[in-house]
Amino acid sequence: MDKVTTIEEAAALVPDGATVAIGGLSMNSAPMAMVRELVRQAKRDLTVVGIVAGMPVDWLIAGGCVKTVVSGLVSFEGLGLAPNFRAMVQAGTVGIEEYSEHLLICRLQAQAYNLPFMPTKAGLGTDVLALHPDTLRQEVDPTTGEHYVACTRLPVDVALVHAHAADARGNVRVEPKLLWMDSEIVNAAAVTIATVERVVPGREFTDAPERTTYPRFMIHAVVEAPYGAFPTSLFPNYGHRSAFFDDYSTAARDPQTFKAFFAERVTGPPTWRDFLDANGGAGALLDIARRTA
Amino acid sequence: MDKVTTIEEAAALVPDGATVAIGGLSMNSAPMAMVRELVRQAKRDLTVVGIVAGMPVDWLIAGGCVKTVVSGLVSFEGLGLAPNFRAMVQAGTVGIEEYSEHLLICRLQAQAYNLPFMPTKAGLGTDVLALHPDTLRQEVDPTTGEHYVACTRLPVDVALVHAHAADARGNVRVEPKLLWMDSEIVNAAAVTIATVERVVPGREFTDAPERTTYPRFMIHAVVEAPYGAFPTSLFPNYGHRSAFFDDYSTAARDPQTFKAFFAERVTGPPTWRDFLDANGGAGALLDIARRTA
Amino acid sequence: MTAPVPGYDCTVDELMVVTFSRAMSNDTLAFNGAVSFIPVCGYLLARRTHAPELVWAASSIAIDADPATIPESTLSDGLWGGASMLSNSPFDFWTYAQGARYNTFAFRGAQMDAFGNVNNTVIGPYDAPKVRLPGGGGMADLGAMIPRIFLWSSTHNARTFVERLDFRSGMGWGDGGDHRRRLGMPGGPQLCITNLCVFDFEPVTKRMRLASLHPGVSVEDVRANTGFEIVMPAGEIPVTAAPTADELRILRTEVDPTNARHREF
Amino acid sequence: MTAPVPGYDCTVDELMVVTFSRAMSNDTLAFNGAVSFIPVCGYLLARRTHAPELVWAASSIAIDADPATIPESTLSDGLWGGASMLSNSPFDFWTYAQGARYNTFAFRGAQMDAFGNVNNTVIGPYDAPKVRLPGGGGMADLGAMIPRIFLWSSTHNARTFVERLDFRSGMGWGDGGDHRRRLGMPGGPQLCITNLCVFDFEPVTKRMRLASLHPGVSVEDVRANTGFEIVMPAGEIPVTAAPTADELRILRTEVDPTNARHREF
Repeated sequence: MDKVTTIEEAAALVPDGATVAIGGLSMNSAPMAMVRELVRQAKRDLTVVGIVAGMPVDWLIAGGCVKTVVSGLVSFEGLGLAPNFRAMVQAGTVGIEEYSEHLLICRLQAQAYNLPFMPTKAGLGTDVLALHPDTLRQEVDPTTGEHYVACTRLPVDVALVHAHAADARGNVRVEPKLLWMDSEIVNAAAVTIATVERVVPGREFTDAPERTTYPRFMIHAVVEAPYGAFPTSLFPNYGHRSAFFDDYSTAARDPQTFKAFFAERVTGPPTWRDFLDANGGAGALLDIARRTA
Repeated sequence: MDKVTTIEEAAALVPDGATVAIGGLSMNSAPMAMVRELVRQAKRDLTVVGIVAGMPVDWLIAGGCVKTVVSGLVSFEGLGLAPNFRAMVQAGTVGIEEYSEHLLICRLQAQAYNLPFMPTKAGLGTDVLALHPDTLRQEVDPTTGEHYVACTRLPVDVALVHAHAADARGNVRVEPKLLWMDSEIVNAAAVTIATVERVVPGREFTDAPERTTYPRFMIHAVVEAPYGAFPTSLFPNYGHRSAFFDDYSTAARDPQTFKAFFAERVTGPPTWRDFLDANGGAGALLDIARRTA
Repeated sequence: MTAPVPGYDCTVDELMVVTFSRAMSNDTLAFNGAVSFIPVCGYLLARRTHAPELVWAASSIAIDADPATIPESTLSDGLWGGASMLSNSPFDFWTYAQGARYNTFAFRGAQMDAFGNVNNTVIGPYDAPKVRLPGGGGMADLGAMIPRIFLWSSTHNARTFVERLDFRSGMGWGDGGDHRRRLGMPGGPQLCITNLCVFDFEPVTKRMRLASLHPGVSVEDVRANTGFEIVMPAGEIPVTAAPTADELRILRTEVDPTNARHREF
Repeated sequence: MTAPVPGYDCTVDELMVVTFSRAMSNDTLAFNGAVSFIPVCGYLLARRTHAPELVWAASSIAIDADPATIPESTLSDGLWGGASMLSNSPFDFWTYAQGARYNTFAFRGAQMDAFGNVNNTVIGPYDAPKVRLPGGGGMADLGAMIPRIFLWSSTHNARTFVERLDFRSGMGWGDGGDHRRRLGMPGGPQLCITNLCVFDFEPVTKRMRLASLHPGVSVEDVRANTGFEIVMPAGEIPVTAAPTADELRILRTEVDPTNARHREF
């Protein structure tokens, strides 16, 4: 069964109103090519799960795709706040369900492990718990008297991840190994779409099976998207593109300027190649290239 | 801080009466050189945790070291039952706390994660739960009505694992990757002793840091023991030694024969090199060698 | 050696493997534990015949393995050749098992009861055993987690198939009826394939029901070798279908040319 | 640029890094999150001076990293050079964090209160925010799990140091007293290092207590820039100790030659 498809067809697997979980962490390894395509297809009313997110959430909000963000943190780190996230949440246009990283992980694990809840000590004593009376329960262990938080299931309709390589059957490899928490969303999702730097022959997987990250039965569609994490990084291949973050944040100071920027630099270019050319082209790719680890 | 030591000094870290967890699974990756040394040092009253175990548990029982076995399964698979385990449990000389694999994993995780319990659906409906009213609680989730088992902490004094390489600081690598459940016992243990095929310069770790399995702060002593899993296997380096299992099981049919066999083939040889020579020498090592993966 | 099947051009181990194989499909996601030669041969045969998309994780580790031969241990890395992923136990395997991403598992026990529950722990009282067995291993876990459970036995007799287990190591249909559903478990045992016959499970009571008899075996043979009362189906009891020449050739020459499956007999 | 410290041959960022560094020891096992230049410089400096055995996981990923320079993101792989292990987040990191194998973490908040609790979620009401901040990230997790918590701030003023947080994103000493112990949490905040002074925590109430004043800063300066009442120690309040020439040389030439730490000011 050949799972390789176009980015357009893969994005069509995401219905309006779906709960979509986004891989990567902060400035790293986000599935930006696929996120761009969701914006281009004008998805609506998405619930977006991003454990520690930034640019992908901001694009989806700018594109009008988002009903609610479920996250521990949305920012551009030292490069600033995520401007559309900030503005739309402040305006009440987009909802935010703030969890912490580990509370979200535990909810995803409860879903993945088919358990009514996963326990953790995360969140005790904070104001996060009171936000979620329906999904987080503070409890006391009857034997030891210890406090813990029972985190209920978080079902995910579609997980989007970006990785280094896949074969046609859907085996996926993150090289040199999985570092961020993408496996937590893949394991909790009904469907996972993987964009990859390269589609490779199955032989590359059978030759080094210990390096396979996700087996084919966890992956439902594969799309080849070189530099598909741009402007976030993909260790060890390339770093994040600071200039894009700066230009984006600068444009976002004025709504009209941002609208033009977003059309020209993000949604307008017809293909992912065109997108890369609109954002610095070959020179940008050379600038962010890393010596391989 | 140099953590490399002799097998004698490392074994001295295990006090009589300790709870000792043994790595590997069934016929694979067991820390046999270290187990042999515990027998040679005549440890007594150990509680031995082996999730899915065989020969190492049988050696410790034959050596009179064991008070109680905590395990999901002890056997030689198709090569027979573990004879001393079977005989001593039937005689009431050695206690057996039977859990299942996942119930044990969850107890180890509760310890590792500092939680009063970990939930699982394992064990529901079986007779295993009734054996452990103090450590396993069958409960019903108040929201969903789902049944689950709350597995309480299992503190481990010392974990023994065998791996491929370590540096002097205690970084340890399992090559090409960790396959069995050794990380569960390492994470639950106060002290971990790693025997390794080779002690290597730290540069081998900094050159490929993605391949490190246990960081130095999880490892308390390192002992070089080539073929240290013999007669169990170490993927991908060598397979298990069937002839040893057969000779062992045959000798065990008669107590006097076994006593002589155990002295001559297991405990008697003064060093690990002598042990390997007493069990087939170079020829045996060539027989079990695998083409590298 | 295993017995020839009267009128069929095969032995009983081969009939068992083929019968097991035919119960698999393209949406089977399976793995195996220790001493599981019949199921391992069955997965490999199904993949080479009618179910090319079937997923099998050799030893629960090596996904899509395609070993040249089957070694003496079904937990051995000798089974892992050609795999496209070496998953690991602590994270990969237990995630896919708990979440029922793997949907198929097969086990056998020293004792089995009418509901497909199994004992591999002890013969006699737990605290004063007549025979101490290896232990349940992952049976108590996987019996609860995996929806499609298959049982097999190469020793169909009244010591194995008992009215009452000395210890329930692994959950089949439990006490029968809706016991699994009440505990929140998916699916349950589908078939029990023995050296005499095939059982399925009566849909309401979940007791073993005679589904087919191997050639040359009578209902009385099965009754005499079974310690519990067997549910009889309405109508005639079919004979277990014969393997095709292709299935036998592939099993003998490609799947298991060294006859590792005979270790179960 | 950051301000020079009167009478010391350094700037205030350097004084903060050196003060942080000296609170570390050979048994420190630390990691860092986003925008954490002061702690990252502190770990690296401590390891190059008095605490060579200190463990630091860069970005929570790269254990024993020894980067040539510090990049513009402290979650970037640019920080990972020389590591002896690339651990991962889902298994390695959260295991070592939950089990307090890592014993040291530092965070800052847009708001901090007298008990060392922090807010990085929202200014104003949660449902109708005046300013929506990035969110607490791992603060609610690590505040509960890690025994030695360090706080820092490069903006010591009454908007940051407040009597009442708009939202408690991360747990310091909670409501004070034995609140952490009652919830089963280990340790708690140890120090808060700011651009004006150093606070420790009064042992019974767990409120911030003035531990030392940076040169040129008066008690009144600190009071005027702090929105809550500060516990005053018995006796004279010391001046924050001066960095040595060695510490400054190593910080400037080896640890952070490109002045990444200035990004916090």
